[in-house]
Amino acid sequence: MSLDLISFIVLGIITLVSGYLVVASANLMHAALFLGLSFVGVAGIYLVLGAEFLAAAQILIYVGAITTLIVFGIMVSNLQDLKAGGRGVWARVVRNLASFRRGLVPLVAAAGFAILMLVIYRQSLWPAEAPPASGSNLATVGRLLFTEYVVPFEIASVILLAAVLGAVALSRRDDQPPAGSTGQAAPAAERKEGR
Amino acid sequence: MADEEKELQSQEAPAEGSRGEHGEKQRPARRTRTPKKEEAPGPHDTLEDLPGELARAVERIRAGLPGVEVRGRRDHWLEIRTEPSRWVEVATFLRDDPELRFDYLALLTGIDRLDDGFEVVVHLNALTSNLRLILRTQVPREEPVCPTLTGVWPGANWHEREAYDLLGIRFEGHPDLRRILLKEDWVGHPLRKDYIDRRPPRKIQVKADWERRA
Amino acid sequence: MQLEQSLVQWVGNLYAAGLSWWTSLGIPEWVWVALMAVLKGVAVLTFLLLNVLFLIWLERKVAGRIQRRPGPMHHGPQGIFQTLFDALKLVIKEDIIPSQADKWVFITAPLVMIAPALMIWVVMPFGPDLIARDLNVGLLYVSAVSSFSILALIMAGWSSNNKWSTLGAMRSAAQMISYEIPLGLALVAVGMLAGTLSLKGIVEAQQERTWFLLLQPLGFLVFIVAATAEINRAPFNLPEAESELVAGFNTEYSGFRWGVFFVAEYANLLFMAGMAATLFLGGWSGPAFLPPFLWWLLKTYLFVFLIMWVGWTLPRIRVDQLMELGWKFLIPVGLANIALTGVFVILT
Amino acid sequence: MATTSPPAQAPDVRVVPDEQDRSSSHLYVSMGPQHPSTHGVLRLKARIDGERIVDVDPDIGYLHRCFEKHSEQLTYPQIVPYTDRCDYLAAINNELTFALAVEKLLGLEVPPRAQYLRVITMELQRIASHLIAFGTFAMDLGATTAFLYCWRERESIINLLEEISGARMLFHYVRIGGVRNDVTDDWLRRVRAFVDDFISDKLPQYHRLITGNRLFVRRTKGIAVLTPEDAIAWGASGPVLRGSGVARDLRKVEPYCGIEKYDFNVPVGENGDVFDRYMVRMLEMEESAKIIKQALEGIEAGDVMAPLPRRWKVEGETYVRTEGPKGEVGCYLVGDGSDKPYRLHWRAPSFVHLQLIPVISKGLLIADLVAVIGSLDPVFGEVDR
Repeated sequence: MSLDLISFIVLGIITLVSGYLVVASANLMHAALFLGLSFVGVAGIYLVLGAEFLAAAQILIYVGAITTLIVFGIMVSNLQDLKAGGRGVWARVVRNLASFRRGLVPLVAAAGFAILMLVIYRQSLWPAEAPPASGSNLATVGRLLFTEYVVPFEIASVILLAAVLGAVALSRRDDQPPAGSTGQAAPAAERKEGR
Repeated sequence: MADEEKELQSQEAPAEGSRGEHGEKQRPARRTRTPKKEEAPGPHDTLEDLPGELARAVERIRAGLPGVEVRGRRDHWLEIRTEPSRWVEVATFLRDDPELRFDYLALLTGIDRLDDGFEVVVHLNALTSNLRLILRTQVPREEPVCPTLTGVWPGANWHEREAYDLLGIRFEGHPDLRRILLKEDWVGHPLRKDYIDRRPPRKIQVKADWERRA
Repeated sequence: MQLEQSLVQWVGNLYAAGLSWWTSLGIPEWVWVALMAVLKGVAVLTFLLLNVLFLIWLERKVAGRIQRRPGPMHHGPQGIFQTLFDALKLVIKEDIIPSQADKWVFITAPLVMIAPALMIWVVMPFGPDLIARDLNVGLLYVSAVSSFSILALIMAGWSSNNKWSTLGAMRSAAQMISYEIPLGLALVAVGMLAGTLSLKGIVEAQQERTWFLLLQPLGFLVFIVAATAEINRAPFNLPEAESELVAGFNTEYSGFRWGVFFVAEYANLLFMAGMAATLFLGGWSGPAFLPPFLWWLLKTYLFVFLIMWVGWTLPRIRVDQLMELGWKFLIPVGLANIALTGVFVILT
Repeated sequence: MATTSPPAQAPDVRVVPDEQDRSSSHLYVSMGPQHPSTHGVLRLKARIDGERIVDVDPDIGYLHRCFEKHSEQLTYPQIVPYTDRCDYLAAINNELTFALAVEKLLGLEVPPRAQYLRVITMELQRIASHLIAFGTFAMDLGATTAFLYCWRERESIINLLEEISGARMLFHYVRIGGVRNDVTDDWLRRVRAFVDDFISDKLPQYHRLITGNRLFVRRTKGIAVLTPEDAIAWGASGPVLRGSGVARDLRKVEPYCGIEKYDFNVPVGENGDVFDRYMVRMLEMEESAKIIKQALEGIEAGDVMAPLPRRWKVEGETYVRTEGPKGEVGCYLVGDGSDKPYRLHWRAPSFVHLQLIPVISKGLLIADLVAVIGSLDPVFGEVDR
């Protein structure tokens, strides 16, 4: 039992549980936040494995950018049943388990994914033990990115650029948008019934 | 407008039912020496020898608006008295006539003249020539309806809302005739001389708009 | 210098001695390591919170002087204990969670805000040996951890179920995403010049050459503007623009939870000032008549004062102008700076 | 001066519904009545798209104190302090308007020294009011420091006025028939010193701090443009009207208190935007200081109160207006021969100006809306009365 192992187990549990909750949460906002937590857990595992660069990049990109964008997107879209979930974590878990749509599906998905991973792991061609990272892996990554993998890197950049432009084009609204398409959020929309 | 009428009726005859304490009884006001019409302008009597500018304006108005009373006062305000039916016509003429151009509405308000009904008073200004004019009309107490001037001077909007709120003069054709100073469910019009607030002091209830509507 | 080094040495000896004693007890080594990590964290935390207490007082004094008033004067000489009592008041205030709020997100948001604000100090070099952990991806770590606070602000704003909070959260998300990029660009240029991303390495590189402020004037400009925006200081304090959005994302927060946001804000201010000192003014390095740590503190407070000064003088920028400044000025300048730095690095 | 007629049909003033319209992509916010920058208890019901304003509907009345109804129960001298509470930031100007109205109906002649004192206090009050307008405006834009600088000068004015009236805000100094107290030569000297210092030192400070600031200029230039045609049609007055380029100052048009003898300019704006309204106020402070200087030179010895009638018999009606700091302060007074007014109507410039918010703020951002409110400088004492 070493610190690394304990850290790994704790982080793994965090990652898995929050990963399950991403799918199980009835509240989209919570799902997105759990997704962020799951990313943090993964970053922590990277850190434990000594891949500091990967961990920092993971947080920077997945937590700092992607989760934020998802949350932002949820916030600015007009989702009526954002808060369809009930109160209490356990109430929700029980309800999720009881409900086929919300309980079983994520379980089945998780189980399927686990089986898939297991199969891949068992039949993998690469060594299961990665060689220890040596020196500044930042320099290695940078060198590889600009020599060996420069073409995929550039292609990825172009695709991302296209995606950004596409997102801008799609989110552009006409003066009279169709009802409830891409409107403002108003979390206070729920207030009317609430009070 | 149906609600308005109900509201007015409830003022005339106090409702005995649930809202009895909100209703109002007609009662002569404590001090009601109504200024008579002829003495209303007070010390500022009609000026016979008007300064040239005013005399020209009076002539112009007499020519353009046959049948309206127009006179010049000693304090250099012109004064027009007209019927509610000609209200908008007179106002439009005053604004559009190229020599008069009363383009600035300084004030619109109402006065409760008790038996003579409500008087609507408008103070106008011509910014180019600095002519000043008071435009008045009288509407009956039983049915205080007056055409709106918002189409002539948009600035009349809130003045008319205030007159409606506090005196209960309804301005027909007003785009947005709601109470402005008092809250929406207030009963009665406090600036009327016969207004008595008979509600006992009560706790202030804060309610959201939609709750009040429901 | 001597004193500090011997102090560090002494602590190191103590650590080694403690470890051997600990293992002799038969308890696994990792418990000791974890315990020591916690101790380290507590030390940094104490230092940080003391500084934050002082900073809040300083802010009020600076604002007061700029506005020709004395600022807090009761509670101790020059009102120095004012913040302490303020903090006390915040703690004993009623803790309000709006009934329509998303309770758990509402509670978690201050934690998500304060945790990175403290975590980020891990890589800050206070002196040649005074650094919690010298990561070789220090700069990357900084920009990664600081991006957490966006999430915290959005969580706070959204979960409050208040329109002003939501507007504040949306503003902050847009603002911080926009300003993270120029901030990153400025950091990249510094990293290129130093040849390392480790903050300690950067300071050492400056000792070899000269302060990067002189080599990187453009980068410094971009950094200081973007950093001011990143920590929501005036004139970029749009997420909590009190005259527009009441209090922005923290409208519904009160008492201790609000205090946590407040502390995090000042911790971030101190950190950004410390970063500016480390990256552009040579960090702890300086003539030997002062210990390195004090040099760091001095330079940091110089930048703290600068940011406060600017904040209390300028009107607030408007949200669209903010975006324009970020995207149309800072990012192109940052990119140009990187290109220039590249040329410079190749030439020298 | 522009004299184009506005369209003949009723203007499009749409009511913003209170309820959230689920099918719409707009957000409804209620700004105020308790909001840091609504200058009192203004509530704006706004429909916004992102941060852009689609519609806004001002909702007032949270400070209604039945001033007009109340006045009908009070004798004329008793009403004077209540007029203070209309525009409480410019109490002197209100008292003056009411006093002038009653004096006109009574036919009272005010002694010349009182006239001078009225001009001095009135213009001091105008400076004080503009200082607050400027300070709060700057604070709404996030420049908190200017606010406290303004407070410093306002404090000097208040101290001066406190000395002669005993009050610090609602002065009750101008009375029917004159002013309350005579002043000493020393007081006049100190007014002089304040004005000199204000012109030479303090006002340039403000300009250096705010007017030349690029952030400030970018936030105010070209925002919420009020055309001269609209300004006239909506009954704007004071700095709002002059900011739109219409040079109408009641001190020039309908002089009172002998103000026609003074030499001063009427600053006007060019574009009618927020910046111009701000600039007009700043320049007006200078002109006010000029007027005060001339009054201090011309002031003569004598009584400060006209003999008042033993029995008040106010008859007839009059509409008297003065140029307040906010605009045309009008008092419409109907007397029935007794010692209490039959009807008193207060024409409050802020009340009229608030109508403009929906007109000029469509399509702006929330941050601009704050600037618009600041540039109109409403005071809720007189809006709600």
